[in-house]
Amino acid sequence: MPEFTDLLFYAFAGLTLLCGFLCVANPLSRNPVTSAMFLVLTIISMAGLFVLLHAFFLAAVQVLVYAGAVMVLFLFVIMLLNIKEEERRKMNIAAVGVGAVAVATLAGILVRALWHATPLATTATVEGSTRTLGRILFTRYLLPFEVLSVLLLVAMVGVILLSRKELK
Amino acid sequence: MDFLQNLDPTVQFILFSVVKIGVVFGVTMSFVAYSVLVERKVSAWIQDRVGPNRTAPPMAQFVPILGPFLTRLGIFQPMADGLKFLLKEDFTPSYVRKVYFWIAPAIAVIPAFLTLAVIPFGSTLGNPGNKMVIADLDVGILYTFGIVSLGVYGIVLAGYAANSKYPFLGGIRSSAQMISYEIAMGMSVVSVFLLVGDLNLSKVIEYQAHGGWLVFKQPLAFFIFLVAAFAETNRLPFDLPESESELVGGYHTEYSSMKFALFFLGEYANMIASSAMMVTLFFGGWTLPFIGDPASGLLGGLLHIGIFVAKMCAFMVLFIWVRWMFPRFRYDQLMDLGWRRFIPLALANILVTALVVAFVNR
Amino acid sequence: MSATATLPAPAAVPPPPPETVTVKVNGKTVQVPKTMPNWQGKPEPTTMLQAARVAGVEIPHYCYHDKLPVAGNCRMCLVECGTPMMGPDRKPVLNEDGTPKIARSVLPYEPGTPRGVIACATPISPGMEIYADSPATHQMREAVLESLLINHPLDCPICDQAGECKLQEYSVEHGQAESRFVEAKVHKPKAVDLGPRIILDDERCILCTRCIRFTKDIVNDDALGIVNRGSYNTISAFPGKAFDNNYTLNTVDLCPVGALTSKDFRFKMRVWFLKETSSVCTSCGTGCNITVGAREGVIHRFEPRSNDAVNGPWMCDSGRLNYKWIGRADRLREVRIGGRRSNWSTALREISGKLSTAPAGSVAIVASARQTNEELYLLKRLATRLGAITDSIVREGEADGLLVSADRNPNSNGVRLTGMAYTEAGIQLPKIAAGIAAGTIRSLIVFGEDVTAHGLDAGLLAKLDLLVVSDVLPNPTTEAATHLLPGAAPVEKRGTLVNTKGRLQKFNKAVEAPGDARPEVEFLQELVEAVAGPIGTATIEGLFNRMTAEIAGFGGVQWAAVGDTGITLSL
Amino acid sequence: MSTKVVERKPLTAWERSYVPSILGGLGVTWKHFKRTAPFLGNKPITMEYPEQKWVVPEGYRGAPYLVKDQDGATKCVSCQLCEFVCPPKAIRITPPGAEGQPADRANAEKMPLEFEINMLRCIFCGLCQEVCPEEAIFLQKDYSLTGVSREEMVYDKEKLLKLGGTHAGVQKWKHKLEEAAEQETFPVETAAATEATK
Repeated sequence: MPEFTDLLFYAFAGLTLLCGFLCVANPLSRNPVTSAMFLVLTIISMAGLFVLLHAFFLAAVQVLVYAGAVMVLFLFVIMLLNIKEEERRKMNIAAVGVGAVAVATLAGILVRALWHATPLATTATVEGSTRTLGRILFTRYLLPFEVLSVLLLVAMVGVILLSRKELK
Repeated sequence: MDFLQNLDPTVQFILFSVVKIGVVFGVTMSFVAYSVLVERKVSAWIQDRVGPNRTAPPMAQFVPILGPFLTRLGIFQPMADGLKFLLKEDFTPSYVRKVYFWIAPAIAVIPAFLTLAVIPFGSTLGNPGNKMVIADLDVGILYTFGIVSLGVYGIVLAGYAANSKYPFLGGIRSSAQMISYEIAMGMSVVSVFLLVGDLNLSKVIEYQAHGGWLVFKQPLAFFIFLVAAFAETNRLPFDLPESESELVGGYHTEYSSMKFALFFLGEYANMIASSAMMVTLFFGGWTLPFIGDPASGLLGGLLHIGIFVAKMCAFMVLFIWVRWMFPRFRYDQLMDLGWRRFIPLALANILVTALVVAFVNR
Repeated sequence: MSATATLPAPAAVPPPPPETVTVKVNGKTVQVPKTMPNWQGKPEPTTMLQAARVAGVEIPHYCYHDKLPVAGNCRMCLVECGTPMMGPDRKPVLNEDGTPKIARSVLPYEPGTPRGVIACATPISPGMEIYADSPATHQMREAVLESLLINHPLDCPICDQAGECKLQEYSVEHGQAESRFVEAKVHKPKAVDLGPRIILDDERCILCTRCIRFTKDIVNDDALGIVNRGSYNTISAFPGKAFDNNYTLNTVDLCPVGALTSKDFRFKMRVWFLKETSSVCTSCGTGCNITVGAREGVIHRFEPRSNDAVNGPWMCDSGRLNYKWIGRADRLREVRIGGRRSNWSTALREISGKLSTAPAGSVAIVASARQTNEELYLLKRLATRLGAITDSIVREGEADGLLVSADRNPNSNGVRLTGMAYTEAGIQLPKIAAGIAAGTIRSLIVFGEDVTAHGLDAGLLAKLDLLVVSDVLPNPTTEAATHLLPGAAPVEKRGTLVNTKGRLQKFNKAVEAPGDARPEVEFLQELVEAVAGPIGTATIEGLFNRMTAEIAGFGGVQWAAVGDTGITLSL
Repeated sequence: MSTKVVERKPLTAWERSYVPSILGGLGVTWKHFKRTAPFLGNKPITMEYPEQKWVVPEGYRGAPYLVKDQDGATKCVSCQLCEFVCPPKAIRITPPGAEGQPADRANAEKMPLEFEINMLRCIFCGLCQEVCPEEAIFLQKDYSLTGVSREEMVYDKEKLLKLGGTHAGVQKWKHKLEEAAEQETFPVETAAATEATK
């Protein structure tokens, strides 16, 4: 049913874009909790996109890690610090200019990269199987993986160090 | 049956899926209703009381012996409870954040039911193609965790929406508690999958059917999973988000009627899902030590489902029993237990299991 | 033995006697005047009871009363005492430390037993020691109380005196905890109809004879006496003599027990529920000081409040019972405009609007000598602003030589002082009537009087454009009013009055006015301020001080200087 | 003030593992479950309230009611001490007044015109019974008072007397009257009195 998956793709993609937009620039509400909830929706829609790509593992991990853990922590912090609704502030022309340039540059790079990219086989080798993914991670991408792990470890140690008063 | 066999496989698949979803949903709902009754009865007996023994439809008194007997057993109580939830005034305080106040109960209840989708609650029914699982996902367990982790939003948003301090505190507690125990829970399961070598829950059962129940191979993992399950379902001794005596009900303080019922439903559905997960992961799912092969006939299939349900019921009773046995943990004790006991234990367990898998099972 | 002794004597404070006597009361040395005023105010040798009072010790007593002749028959005030011992050489015997040796009074035939003396009738002597707290005194009191209670029925639950009964109080304070009396009590008549306002319960009587002495010596109506002998002693009205003078209810106050009770107050309310407010009787020009007993907005009784400058401790029955109209059902409680119910703001706005535009001389004001000085002062301001012709109504009766004054208005002097009436009240009324008849007077303001009974009949009133009437009870004038403003009874407001002798006295609010009714001062102030400009004060105290500063007759008295018993103005 | 420092017993590793307390808890709950659960052959051990009524012990402080004496006369003389002493101000008595109806009992002279107890306010403290000089009000055994309106829960004199029943005690007013009649010192004049002396 190719038509059906296409439909789903557009639906998820549209949802991702809409929720992403509402997350950063919601015209109706400037409540930080609302923004966070739209971010969660964005993440879940992206997980849907992953599912359409048959990357079930990625989809599940996306939801589990980002929606299930990171965003809950965000909410936790928002609620614990009792962050009030953000005040509307005046547009700073310089900031808008810099922002526009930055977005344009990023978009240019992306378009250029996609333009020159050669499309992979649609049914990728990462299809569903976690086993394959794990194997690739621990063979071909072992070094980046380990470097990342060490980075996370360092970050963790740093956080513990910062949060412990008596260690200062 | 014939016309069913002759249908297009896709249509047949969809048909069976819809039937399975319907049946699982219905069964779960009635399970929820009656587990409330069991909870009330068991708690009554533990506390030297009688429990619900009055409610009965008018016609029950005309049935000799059986009517009064069922009435005293409280069989009709869940009906009255359900009716009450439906008919009570649905009250929305004026100061709440309306949108979140309305969607929070739904968010609380949906993940609990979604989790049930990947649980293989039986082998097959009728023909070998009809696997007794709604969605036989390869990443079943990850899916489960992903969905369960979304369950916290219901509670957090409920606490936030109520816009008053006790629910708010409940919501905050809940978010911290859920994250903490999710980590321990996830890590405890990793060792299981190291042994099984697959994330598909059907494969886990397959492994246990031949290799013996995982509870014997991974008792520590089971123990951590069990305790984390209590924490994840907000059941005593970890019911800090709602703790009546401190937070006057916590996140659902401001809720009434059907919206309250949804939280209630969510909690029990979560219990059912957790029980099902434990049965699947550690107690061999629908298998018994001497029944391991997928059923060939209708009767065998039903028997397997029966076995699964029986095991699940045992866990439900455990959930209920524990509630009336323990006092509530203090919040720092809860955090201490999660972060400083279970996570290191689970990590050690993974390490040992990995070593064993690497060197012994090779 | 004249009644005038109890009446206010303007120069009642005699110069203090130079001579003093030193006595010891409960071991405390005090200087006591050698003579003190007796019940008639004449100097007499100071008694032990008075000396103890000077020392701040109250000796319990029943029959003794400041304003009654001493009888000395109840024996409650028995105390042990001692006098300096005299040696055979007629010199005081001294102790080793040089202090005079005291000989305690003992029974002559039994020197070991202390002998009590009645403090109310025994004069003091120099160096005397009074033991009001000694064991022997206590024992004597116990014995006296036991004796008094022998035939007392102990029916406090149905006795109106309970709660303010000296027998109860002293029994608790000085009596024995338990009765030793097992014999049958002597039963005497109960609920005897002694007079039109008095009920006598002979069983409760302790025969102190206060009532007899009061009736005979104060009221000069020798109506009561004791009949029968011994245990069968009973108070009774003499045959053929009715106990119906206008002061009988004072015997109820005097009676230390519940023997004499008021028919009016009988079984109406227990006294401990009554909220007591200091007030002044407004039934006549005497202005007897009273205590209003009210519970939850209902007046239950008036009682005299002691004020030697006005009424002593007494008041007349007619004044005492003149409270029932306050709770009447037909009290005016609604503001009415043209006979229809309205509200204060509308009525006051309309009145002030009409008065502000009234030409000078077209307004007449009839005030009442029952109004307070503050109300009259406000009316006077209004009258001055409007150039109004004012008057008040005279109300005369017969004086009885005791407390009832011929002037039945409580504030005739206030009317005169504020200038609401000229030297004589009532002489302007015919002019007002003529003015209305001639059409020159278009507006009339009437406060608390029924002018139809004083020459302004309904036909005349009908000619008016504006008839503002403020009153408490309905009458033909209130019926005719275009604007009817319900006022408050004296117990429902605060204010000051000046009695016939020039005593300026204040009274307090005991209950709330019913319905929409408001104290006149309040709405008058609003009205006067709307018509004649702001006064600059909102309280009754401020109003009073402003009035006394403006009107010379009040002598600049400040509110704070008018105590609970008032102050005498030199008229 | 002396302080006693209580040493906290250090827990062993076994105790800290929660296992003994878990087993203990299981033991306790199971013991009760076994004793109560009907399918283990038990009878209910609680009282089935609406059907089975509790036997009220002596001295129980239930609702206060007015009582009559053995001649069926109102004992209350409207002394209003209970009204005064009542901490929540639940009692309200209207005294008879001077022209009020005479008391049921000769010689007692008065009885309340109206006697109301607001059972919603009443705290069943028993001070009214304690203070009553006539033994006319008693806290009786009613503990389940119900009504559908506030007005209904204000019990008036008739209701209180009806609910209160009879309390046989010393009839002091009657006794006094008899004594007086015996003494023949003064004739007791009221009609009720002559009847009582017969």
